[in-house]
Amino acid sequence: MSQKNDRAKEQILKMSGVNPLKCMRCGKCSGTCPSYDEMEYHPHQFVYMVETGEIDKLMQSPSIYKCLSCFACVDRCPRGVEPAKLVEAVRLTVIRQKGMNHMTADSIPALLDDDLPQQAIVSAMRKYSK
Amino acid sequence: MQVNEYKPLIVAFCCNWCSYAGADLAGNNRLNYPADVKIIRVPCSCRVNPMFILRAFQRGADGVILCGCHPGDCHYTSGNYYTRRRMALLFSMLDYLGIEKERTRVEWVSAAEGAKFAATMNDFVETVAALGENKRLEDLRCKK
Amino acid sequence: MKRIGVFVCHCGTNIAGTVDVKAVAEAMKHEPGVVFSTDYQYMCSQAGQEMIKAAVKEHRLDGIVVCSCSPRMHEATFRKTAAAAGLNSYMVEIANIREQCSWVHKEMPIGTEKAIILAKAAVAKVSLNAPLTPGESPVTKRALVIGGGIAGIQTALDIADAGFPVDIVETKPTIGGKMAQLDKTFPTLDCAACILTPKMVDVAQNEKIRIFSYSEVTDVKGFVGNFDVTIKRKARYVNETLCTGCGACTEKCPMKKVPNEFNLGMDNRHAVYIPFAQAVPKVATIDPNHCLMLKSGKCGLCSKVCGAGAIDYKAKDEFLEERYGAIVVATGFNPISMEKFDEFAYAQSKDVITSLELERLMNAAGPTGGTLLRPSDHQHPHTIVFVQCVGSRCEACAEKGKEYCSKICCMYTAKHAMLIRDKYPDTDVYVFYIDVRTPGKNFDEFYRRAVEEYGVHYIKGMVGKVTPENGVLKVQGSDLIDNRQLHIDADLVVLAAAIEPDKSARPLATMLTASMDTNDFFTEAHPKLRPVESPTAGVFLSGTCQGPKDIPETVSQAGAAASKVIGLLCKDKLLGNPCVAHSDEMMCNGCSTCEKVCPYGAITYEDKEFRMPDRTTKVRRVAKVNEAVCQGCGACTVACMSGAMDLKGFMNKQIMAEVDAICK
Amino acid sequence: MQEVTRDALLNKALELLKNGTVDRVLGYRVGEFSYDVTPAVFENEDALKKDFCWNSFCGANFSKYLISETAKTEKKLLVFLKPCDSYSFNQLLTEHRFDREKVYAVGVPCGGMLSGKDLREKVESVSDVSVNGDKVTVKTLFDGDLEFDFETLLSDRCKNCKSKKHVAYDELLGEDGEVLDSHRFDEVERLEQMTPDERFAFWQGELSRCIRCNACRDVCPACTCEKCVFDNPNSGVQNKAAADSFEEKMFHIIRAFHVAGRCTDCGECSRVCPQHIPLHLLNRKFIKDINSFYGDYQAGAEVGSRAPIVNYTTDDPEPSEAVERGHGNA
Amino acid sequence: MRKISLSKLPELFSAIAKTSALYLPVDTKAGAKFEAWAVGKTLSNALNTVRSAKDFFFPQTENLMDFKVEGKNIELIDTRKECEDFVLFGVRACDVKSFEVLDRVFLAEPQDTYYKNRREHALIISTACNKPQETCFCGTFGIDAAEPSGDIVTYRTDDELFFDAKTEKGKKLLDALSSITEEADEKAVDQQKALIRERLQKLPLKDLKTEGFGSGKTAEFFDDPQWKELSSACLGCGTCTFVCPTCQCYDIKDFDTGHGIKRFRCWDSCMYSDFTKMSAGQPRLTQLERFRQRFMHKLVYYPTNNDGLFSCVGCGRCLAKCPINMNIVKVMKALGGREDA
Repeated sequence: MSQKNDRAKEQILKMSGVNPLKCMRCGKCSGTCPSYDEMEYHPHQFVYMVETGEIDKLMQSPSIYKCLSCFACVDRCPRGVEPAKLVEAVRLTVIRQKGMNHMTADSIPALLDDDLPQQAIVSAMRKYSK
Repeated sequence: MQVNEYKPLIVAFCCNWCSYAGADLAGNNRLNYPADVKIIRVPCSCRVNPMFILRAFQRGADGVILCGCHPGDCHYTSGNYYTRRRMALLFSMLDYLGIEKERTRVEWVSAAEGAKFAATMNDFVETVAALGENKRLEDLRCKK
Repeated sequence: MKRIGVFVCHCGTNIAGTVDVKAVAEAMKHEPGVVFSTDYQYMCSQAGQEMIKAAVKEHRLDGIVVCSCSPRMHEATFRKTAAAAGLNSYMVEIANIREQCSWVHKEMPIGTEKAIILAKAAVAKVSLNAPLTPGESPVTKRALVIGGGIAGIQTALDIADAGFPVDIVETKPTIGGKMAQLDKTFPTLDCAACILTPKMVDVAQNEKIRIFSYSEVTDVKGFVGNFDVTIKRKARYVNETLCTGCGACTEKCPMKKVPNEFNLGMDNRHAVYIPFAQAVPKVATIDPNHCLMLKSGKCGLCSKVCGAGAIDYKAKDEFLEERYGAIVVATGFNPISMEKFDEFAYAQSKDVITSLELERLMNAAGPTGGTLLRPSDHQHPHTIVFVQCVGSRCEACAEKGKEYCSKICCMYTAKHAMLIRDKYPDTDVYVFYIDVRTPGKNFDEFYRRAVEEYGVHYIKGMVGKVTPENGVLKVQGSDLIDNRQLHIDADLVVLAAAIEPDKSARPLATMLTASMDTNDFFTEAHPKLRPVESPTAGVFLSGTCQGPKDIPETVSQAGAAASKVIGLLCKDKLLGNPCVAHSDEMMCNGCSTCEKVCPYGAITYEDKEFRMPDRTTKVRRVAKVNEAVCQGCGACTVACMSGAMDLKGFMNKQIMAEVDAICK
Repeated sequence: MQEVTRDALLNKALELLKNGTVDRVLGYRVGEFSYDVTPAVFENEDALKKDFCWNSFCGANFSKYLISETAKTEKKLLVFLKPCDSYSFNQLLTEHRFDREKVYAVGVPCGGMLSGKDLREKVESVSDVSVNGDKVTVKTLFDGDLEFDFETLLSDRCKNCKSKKHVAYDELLGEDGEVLDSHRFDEVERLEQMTPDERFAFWQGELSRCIRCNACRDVCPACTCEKCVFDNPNSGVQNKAAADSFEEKMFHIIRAFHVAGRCTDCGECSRVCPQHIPLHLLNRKFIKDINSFYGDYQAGAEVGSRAPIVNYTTDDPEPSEAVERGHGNA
Repeated sequence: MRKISLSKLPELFSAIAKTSALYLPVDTKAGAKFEAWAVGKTLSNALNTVRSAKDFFFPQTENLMDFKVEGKNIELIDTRKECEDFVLFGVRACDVKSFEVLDRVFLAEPQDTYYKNRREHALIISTACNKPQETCFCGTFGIDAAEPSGDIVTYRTDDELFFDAKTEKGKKLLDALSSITEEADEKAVDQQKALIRERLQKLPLKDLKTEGFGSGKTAEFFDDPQWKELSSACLGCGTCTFVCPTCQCYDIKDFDTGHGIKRFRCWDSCMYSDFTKMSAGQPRLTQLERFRQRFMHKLVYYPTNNDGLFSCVGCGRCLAKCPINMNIVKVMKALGGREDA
């Protein structure tokens, strides 16, 4: 039995504006995902698990930080489901709920790579912290 | 039967192909609904002119209901779509004039939905009965 | 004032059990206009009908009200009775006191009261009834079939078989359509040409059938029984009657590099060409876009070699006008363009092909002579990936794909996979599917054979990306059941492209005033009751112009459409429904509002000269209803502001009289 | 204040007459007082010079006259169109009600019109009115001269002007304006916010004043029926006078319904009503509903457009839903 | 002659209303209108009501009789009732004159008993016009706004209302009101009359004359070419006829109530295309003919049949209300009757 979290589900649906019921389970999102192998839960699973209310599992999964937000899944989904927006919403929920940043400003210099464009650093900050 | 029990008068316009047949099916299945409902057969719900509806109220009807094929199932392909627009606008106008919106209704009843027909009529009669007599669109001259 | 007779039926106890029929008959005697009223056990019985006839004679009745069961049951019966008694059959109204009264109410007083009211409404209506006569129109006993694919061919053959002349209009130089391009057909795996080409020959040889190939319909006027159709015969620069189809011209033509559309551009043809060996009519056509003589006036080789003297560079488009009683639309389908699906690299790699292209690659008459070779390097592919539902069931990208299921792809992909594995057992075949849909006789068995006997790898999932890299197609897709992402190096990727109606359908629908859905498929008059008829009378639908279909379905619909056409052409005259709209010219504004809501295109306008009351004349635009086309829905009557438009049999006055009677 | 002067219009008319572009001119004729101008057809130069008038009281919508005037003769008619007239002009063309070939339309910018009727209710014994810029000077017989801001005297319909842009003309005098954000539905919304009882009381009060003079219908450029159902003894709804309050409602509901999707919101109905019934609020309700149910639609904005009431989509709102939306509840 | 302070008007009205129904002009959002007096209602200052006072004798719709229909039986029911006495307060000179015009139609043999019934039970209290409007031209028809007719004539000064009873009926009412009115002399009234006459001289239409029109002049005007131009803008609505105090045409119709027939009459308008429509159609086929009919009736036909009396009283309502501003003044000026004619 999966742990259902209907309130969190509702919030995620609201935040993302995604209707997972539109999904016809073709798997094209996962077929197209460049981070597939990095992820514990794959884009199509995000859609399915949000629909069934298994939000907690998703929130605890590192998968939410593995998504590159490349939006390939959004672009290619034949039903307009937009899985990346769900990933984003779960990620935001985690950040909001726990007040827990995936990374802090202090930890950044250590992670820096000279080749990393400035833009990417800023967008990562935006994505991974409050 | 109580002597003074208020009985609303309901005029139901039914399209020949779906709703009139649905009413017939309700009869075939002996599904009861109040005798207050009197059905007028029209070829299609789009035959119903707003003037007929006002006329019914003028002559003493307490509620008017239009029944047609489900959208997409019209025998004439598009008639009920026109009905839907016309009645949406007409009913909104009647409501704007302060006439109780519960007195008018459009319901899609297919030829297979005898039960829906009976249930719709039971519900509509009950709703209109709760409102009482039509005062706002009555013509005093037509009162007995 | 009318002389109305009222006949109240007991229907055994069906009515009499809950309605005091004697009281109803008695009450009706006092209604204005009623001169006779009675009741009887079974009005619909022979005796009951005799009773009505006798009463009509004895009381000189000119209107009849039967209080009985639903008019949907016995209205026709009593109309015949009235006609037999010398009355117009439309002088009958039915008060439905069974289904809508005695059967739904329990108490006698209530049932009786309502029955009286319903009877009064019927009397009120019949008082205003006017005799109606169905309009008659002659039927031209000739049919037009638009489209010469398998649907059109089958329809034409079936109609001709019944003895009626048929014309086929086909835009291509030959009939045959998509089926002629197919290699084998599912689920029997018989060769398409083997079953199609004999039919094409039948068509060519049938005296009742004329083929207007390389032609199109440019105008349609008229209505059921009498359509006046203009057909444009495009100049083919070869005299059809003289050409023997010997092919000498094509051999000598110096323009050899014209992409061959029959093989989907995978090889070339000449500027003068015969699409394929079994083409019907088997005559050459000069492609004006590539012919040197037509473009620059220099060449003329084909003319020199033609022994029959059939080449005519001066030919012009010709227009024919023909009259038909019925029109069958069989305009068919095309696969949608794959250009916009970047993820599958269709535009980047020659080795990403559509299923229809695969058909040609596997066909003995195709560009590779039937050996499966990659288009890029003509090598045998060893790993082949099929992608299902490309552009089908695609709601999000309306500009690329289609929301509907294209229906045929699951089966032809199974066929392809099976044929490849059969012929080239060393090939790995993967099929990415979302669902496998196989409803049809022997269909699922067929699909299972592909998996079980031929070892085709069916993967539940979708391909996300195809990347051409060093002569290999890197296919990345998901396997939802194994929950992993697959990476396959394929030699050939085959896309099951969605199908869409032919582009010629939309303008044709406008000409025919036949309705279409948002996907440009023709709408049937009723999905269950009239599935092969368009709502426009006299226009019938055959094949995929109405929706995705496989060959068995197409052929059966073609036969059904033909039988409907035959049923129509058998008649010498069409009797219309007399309950049609009628416009009072004196009140008509000519505003074109009614025309907009008419689903049948039954309303036209004409400028008419009127003598005004002040003795001047005035030309006014007024609506005219074509009674043969009008189906009597009444949409126009409400759209008409002035009330000029009314519906016979359901006139404004009649319905209002019913309302009044009920609300008394 | 009108941006274009009488002389500009007169000269244009004279020029077009002279060069043969037109044979007749539909314009306003001077009246007894400054405010009682009358639409008139001028057949020649002298008549024009003598009686042609253009001032801030020239509000009547000319479009409807084109039906009868173009039917009379083959001669070409010059018509001056204010922006609001041009919408009616197009709507009539959409309905094939007159021959465009017989009309030469000159667009005239409009700075809003005054209404003689309204003015006379504000001021007693008016002897003369003159407009200077944004001021209006009203001379009276017994109370001396009074001065008003033009805005305050602006007729009701011009206060909610929907467009200063012409949608039809052969030639334009002066500058064209823009489609405006008119707030024209504010009053409708106010009524929608009322309770049904209040709404009923409001309309009962308004409509009970109706004397069935038919001025609203006869002036309406959408009411162009060869024979109106209310004049037709065979229609079953004919009546000459409202003998019961029902008939007032019947007439006005059906009239509004018949012009729904065709009414350009020119405001003539309310302008001419001798009983001050705000009839435009009925028409605007339909316009507002059509906009909100089926997407924005402006009758007359273009020739040949298909009104939403003779159109449909497969996912239109159901009537019950629509009534709720009509309240602004959705 | 009696008078009362304006501040005591409510008392006066309440005293009158005690004995009979009282109607007087009150202000509404749609202009002045005759309404039944009730506590709290105040007299309008407007010169004239939007609708004329003819409604009281010739209402817009009126039930004449009923037929009760049961099956094939028809029973005739006389719906007439004796009218109650009522007082019509504040009627202007023009409207009072209009009653004379109507009387000549409805009280001529055979008398219209419906009209007569109401007329006999009415008491008219008229009011002189302190502040006539630019649209007034009652003088053209010999009406003196300073000296109206009526059972009682009233004059209003800044703070008082003066009463002058002209008939027995009026005297009786005035006597009954003696406890709240006081005796007055003629002086203030004479001053008021002089003021009114002075103001009448300032009216722009004061010189409009009826010369040329009147009894027997049909031939002079019937085929005048100007009718075409005058009528060309006419919309054919009935506004002028419905606000007119002297228009007296009506139609009689039957209304089917579902259980019987109500026979009623209602105002009709010669401007309507279905006016006096018969089986062969409407005798006046064009708007020109209908337009001409209205003005010829006012200025020629009626005087011909009524000793030269014109059936226009110059109230100016049609000038105010016509949607396209065409009216009897413009017609008279165009056809003759100018100052210089």
